[in-house]
Amino acid sequence: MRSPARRTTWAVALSATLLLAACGGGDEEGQSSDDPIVVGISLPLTGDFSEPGKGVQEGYEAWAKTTNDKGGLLGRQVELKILDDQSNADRVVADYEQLIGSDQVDLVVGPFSTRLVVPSARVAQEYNMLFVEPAGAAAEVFNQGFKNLFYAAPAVADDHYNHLAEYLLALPAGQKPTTVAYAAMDDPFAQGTAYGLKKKLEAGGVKTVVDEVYPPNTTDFGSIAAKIASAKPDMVVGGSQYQDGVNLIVALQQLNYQPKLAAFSTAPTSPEFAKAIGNKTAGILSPTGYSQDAPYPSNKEFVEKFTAQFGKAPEEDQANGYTTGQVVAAAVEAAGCAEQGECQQKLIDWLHGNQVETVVGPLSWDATGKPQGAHMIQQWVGNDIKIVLPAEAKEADLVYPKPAW
Amino acid sequence: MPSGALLFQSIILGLLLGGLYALLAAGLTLYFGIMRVVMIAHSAFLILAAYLAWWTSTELGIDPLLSMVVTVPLFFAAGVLLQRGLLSRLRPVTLTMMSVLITFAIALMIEGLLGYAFSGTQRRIQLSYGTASLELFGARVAVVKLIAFGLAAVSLAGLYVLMKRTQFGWALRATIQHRDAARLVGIDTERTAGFGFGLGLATAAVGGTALSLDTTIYPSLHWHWIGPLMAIIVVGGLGSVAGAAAAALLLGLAQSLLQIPMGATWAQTVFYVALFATLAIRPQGFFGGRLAQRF
Amino acid sequence: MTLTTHGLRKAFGGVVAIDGADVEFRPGQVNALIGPNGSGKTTFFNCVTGMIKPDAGTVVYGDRDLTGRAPHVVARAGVGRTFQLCRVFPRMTALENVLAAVRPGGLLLGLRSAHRRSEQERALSWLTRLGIEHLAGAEARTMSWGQQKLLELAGVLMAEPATILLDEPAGGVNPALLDRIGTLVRELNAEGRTFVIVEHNMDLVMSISDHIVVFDRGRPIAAGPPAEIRADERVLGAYLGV
Amino acid sequence: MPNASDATAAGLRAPGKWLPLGAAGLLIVAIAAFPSLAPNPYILSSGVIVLNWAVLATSWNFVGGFTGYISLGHGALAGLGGYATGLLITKAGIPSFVALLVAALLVAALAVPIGFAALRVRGASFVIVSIALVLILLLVFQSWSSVTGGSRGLVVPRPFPGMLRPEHHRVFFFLYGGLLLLALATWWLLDRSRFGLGLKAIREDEDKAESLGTPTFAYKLTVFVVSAAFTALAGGLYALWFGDLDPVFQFSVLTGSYIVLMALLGGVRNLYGPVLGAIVVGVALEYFKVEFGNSPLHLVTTGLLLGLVVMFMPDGVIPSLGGLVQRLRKGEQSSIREMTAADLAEQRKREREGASS
Repeated sequence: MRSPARRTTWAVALSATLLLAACGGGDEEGQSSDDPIVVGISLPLTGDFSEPGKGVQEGYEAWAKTTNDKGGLLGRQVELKILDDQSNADRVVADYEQLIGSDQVDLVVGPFSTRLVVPSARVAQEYNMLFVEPAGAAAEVFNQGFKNLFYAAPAVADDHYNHLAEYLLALPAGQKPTTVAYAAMDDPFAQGTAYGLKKKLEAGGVKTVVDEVYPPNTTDFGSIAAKIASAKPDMVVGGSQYQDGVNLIVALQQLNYQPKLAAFSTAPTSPEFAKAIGNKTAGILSPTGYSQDAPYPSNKEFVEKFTAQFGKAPEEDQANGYTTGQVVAAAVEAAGCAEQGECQQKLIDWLHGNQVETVVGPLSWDATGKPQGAHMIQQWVGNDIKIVLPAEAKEADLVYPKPAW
Repeated sequence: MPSGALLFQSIILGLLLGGLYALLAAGLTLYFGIMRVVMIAHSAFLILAAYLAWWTSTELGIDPLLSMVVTVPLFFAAGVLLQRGLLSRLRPVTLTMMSVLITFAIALMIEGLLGYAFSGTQRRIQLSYGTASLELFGARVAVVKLIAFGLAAVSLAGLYVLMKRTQFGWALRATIQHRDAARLVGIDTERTAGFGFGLGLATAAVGGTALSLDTTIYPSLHWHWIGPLMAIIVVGGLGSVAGAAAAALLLGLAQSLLQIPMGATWAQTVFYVALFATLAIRPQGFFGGRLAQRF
Repeated sequence: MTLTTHGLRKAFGGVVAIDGADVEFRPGQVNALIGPNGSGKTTFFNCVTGMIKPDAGTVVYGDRDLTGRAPHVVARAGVGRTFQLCRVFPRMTALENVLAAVRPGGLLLGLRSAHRRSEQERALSWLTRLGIEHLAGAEARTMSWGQQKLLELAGVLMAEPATILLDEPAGGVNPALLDRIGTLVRELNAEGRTFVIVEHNMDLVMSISDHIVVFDRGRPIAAGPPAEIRADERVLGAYLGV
Repeated sequence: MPNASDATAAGLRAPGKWLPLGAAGLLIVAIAAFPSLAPNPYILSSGVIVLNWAVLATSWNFVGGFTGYISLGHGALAGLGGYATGLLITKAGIPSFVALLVAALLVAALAVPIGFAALRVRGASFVIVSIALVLILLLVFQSWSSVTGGSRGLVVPRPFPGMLRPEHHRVFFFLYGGLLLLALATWWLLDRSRFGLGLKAIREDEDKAESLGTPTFAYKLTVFVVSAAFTALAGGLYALWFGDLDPVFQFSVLTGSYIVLMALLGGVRNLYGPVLGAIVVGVALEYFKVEFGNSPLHLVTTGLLLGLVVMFMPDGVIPSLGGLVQRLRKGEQSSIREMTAADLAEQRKREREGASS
């Protein structure tokens, strides 16, 4: 009776130590100037955010290739180490833990989706690492007290619709929309865009008649659409990612609701959008932080190289990834170092005090890492989506009221 | 106070949804009646069927409804196989508990394989008639929702006729009501149970196709279906097909109406509130089921 | 303490298993409950012990109304029972099977060791009395059918019930064991325990019981001492299906 | 009549009184030594995750092991513990570790009505309720965003502000170690008590236990509450360690299924079974993530393993190995006849039929 149980106990004790010790370890590497600079990234390659996650990945890869083609950073080649976090917060933390603690990468850059940025930025902070990220656009990212975080895009979510709000509030009283319905995904980014606009329009006296928030996994939009359609607002605003925006538009169209203006974040700029809603896109608005035609110096090179590498033009997600790379590269060149330890603080300090030229324009940050800017507004005109705001960048005039969809 | 039109619209939507719930709950009730098995994988098969319909539509370019020609017989066979190959081999004493785990494991595997094959991205069938709708006394009813409801109604009616009018249905009902007695009068209860499982899974094939017409699908979606379905069969009284159908329509309607004041997410909780209330107040269910007490 | 039922009724769907049964068992005696298959004897047992809730009627033990009370309440009131297909805890040792019948009495007392010396000795003495003490450390599932029947009885006795309901004690046991069970029941009865026995083996019933109740179609049709029952035409009719 | 004491001595002694203590000693040594042996902070953080699983699986085993009721919803209880801890800190301003204890008490109190609904009926309904618990809590915590933070999640303040990550891991590794020992000690105490014997009787045959006078409902409810409290402690500790709570991951059916897989694999009737299962499955999960990255095939593997364990090894690894060793040694007891309950019922029926004809 005694020995089997005792053996079990030994097994428990030993496997605890041995198995754990066996599955990592022995990754100590000496630093030398010939070694590549390893950049650790965790991205959602599967799960809820896999589509945008893959877009960001392409952006990072394009940046690494462009940089290496030009001789690398500080004369060292750039190597990406990308892990999949399954769009899962537990995983994203374990990933960065592994990248920093076990793989000893030299730099880390951010994952996709606001929900994953906060936990991963904390890991970086507690290891004293610089953390530039392409996707943490919501307000709460910047009030966590992170000192190592920088958002590599022109504007945070709440400011995406700034140009549209200005335009609408400047309309004469007779034309100005009087009632608006908002439907937003319960996601810091998506909701941030819709609520940013809501706040500005309400302050301008435009009445909110429907305000719906739905969880990310909602699939049936029939009842939300019914509520909106029966309230007959002049304008409908969707704080959407991709599929939820499509579903909501289809549900609204099933009810034959015709607003004077319809604005949805993210979804309408996707290449598959028109096909997904049966080409009934007429007049739909969307904010965007990136345009292939933008006149910034590095953008031309980016579009060219990206198209050559992937056989298609870059979209916003790809641009975000690329921008992140550009920001980190600028800091590394300026500080003259790229490894864990004291170097990281030099990189952070430099970014706090300087401006970086990127494919989305010059970027600079406040103390919390928040960029200072706004998004452009695009509208579906015919079979194409065109920039309509701000006036100095427009490719077409904003059509209001919009044609029936 | 919501407007009359919105109320009417919600009632229509609720009934259409309830129809689909009723069909799926009928399948779950069959399994429970036959073997006292709570089939967690039922809604995973539902999503599988929806994916197959989506694949048919996207890759083969034919109408998703045609996928049923393959999925219904396929699922029937899978059901027979599942019952004969796995569930009937479990020890009777622990059958109820262990069958839950087995079917749970199957659900995980289906979810994982779907994720592997089609990725976790949300998918939706693009139909030429996807945004078409009919006008009905001021309410708009989407054509795809009507088709889905029609499928559910026809299958339920078919199931009813099968159970009441055919030799097989008679054997099935006898097996459900008293297995030993059924065996005594010469019914091959093992075979009947297998076919009953096949029939249950076939409802998932029809339901999945109906579902795919009008909603987005993703691999882990089945958890959002199994909860309400389990609540429905408990409220309806475990093992009572008619009770399940009544509970399905009622709860579907309640969900749709509650969405007006409470919003989509809170409205879903109606199922779980009903489930807990049923178990705390009247474990045998509200619609005459008589099996729940001991399980 | 007298065990009585009044107007007890239980139906399953359309089938009435017990139909207004008024029964009184004699305290301090060996009572037997007999009747053809399907006459409702086991359902009657289940209603009395709280395993099934009756649709109507009352179950009274002494001055306590036990109608519809939970089985453990009935057990603690002093009514123990065995099951038709004898039921033991298969993966527990024989000793643990018997110890499981000890009442914990409150949560703090419940945390005391299950293997306290005094109770262990009492449990062992019951096993000894039933002649299976050599199996005390063996898991119940490894024991033979007859040994399991004795073990089940030991468990019931451990709880010290004043009234013991036995559901077919002779079912599936060999003649030698049958004799032993008969003797045991008489001995235990002599020590003051009341017995109610459902049994098909008429030899056993006639040899050990003092009072017999005959069931047919869910209600008693006759009651009395063995000699009287043996002579009763209604009983014969019930068994022959006349 | 032979003298009873000799023959039964082996079975009478509460099996191996000193063994659990010796094993606990080894476990303590292992826990104490591990942080200094871990080659880097990542391994240490994996160790914290594995210990978290071990506590969860052991807590689950209060219900699963004693009563045989299989709960797939313990992930939700852990999530509740985590959220309660986080909300008490952020909304009520209670110090971190006080909040942890209060949260565990709150979850235990909430377990009473949950258990009341779930345990009134047998088996299947219990599992249904346990799954429903996960799904309903997911809905509530997603929707009630004014309090819970909704899908945006909840950020739990660090209990040791300014502490660097490796040190933080070390502290929590020891905290989890302590909690694990506490849970094991409680399980061991119950295992040898009258209360535990009553619970095991419920697992073996609930009707029979009740007919012997065991108040089965009260027993089940009590042990469910105890289990919920330990699970909530593990969940709360996780919240303090991890810092970010998201309803989708806190209230995930997958958490519950991993717990069940670990406990069943290790063996639910053994004190150290769930710990062993947690180490095997937990380490495997981390290992496969490092070696092969993440993919939906994790789900397939988990499902497959769970199915295999249920079909072929429902008693877990420890009893299977123990049985093997015993068979090889042909020890004192001669008749370790493996016989399933089904065989037994069949045999009984045959004997009965033989007797009555």
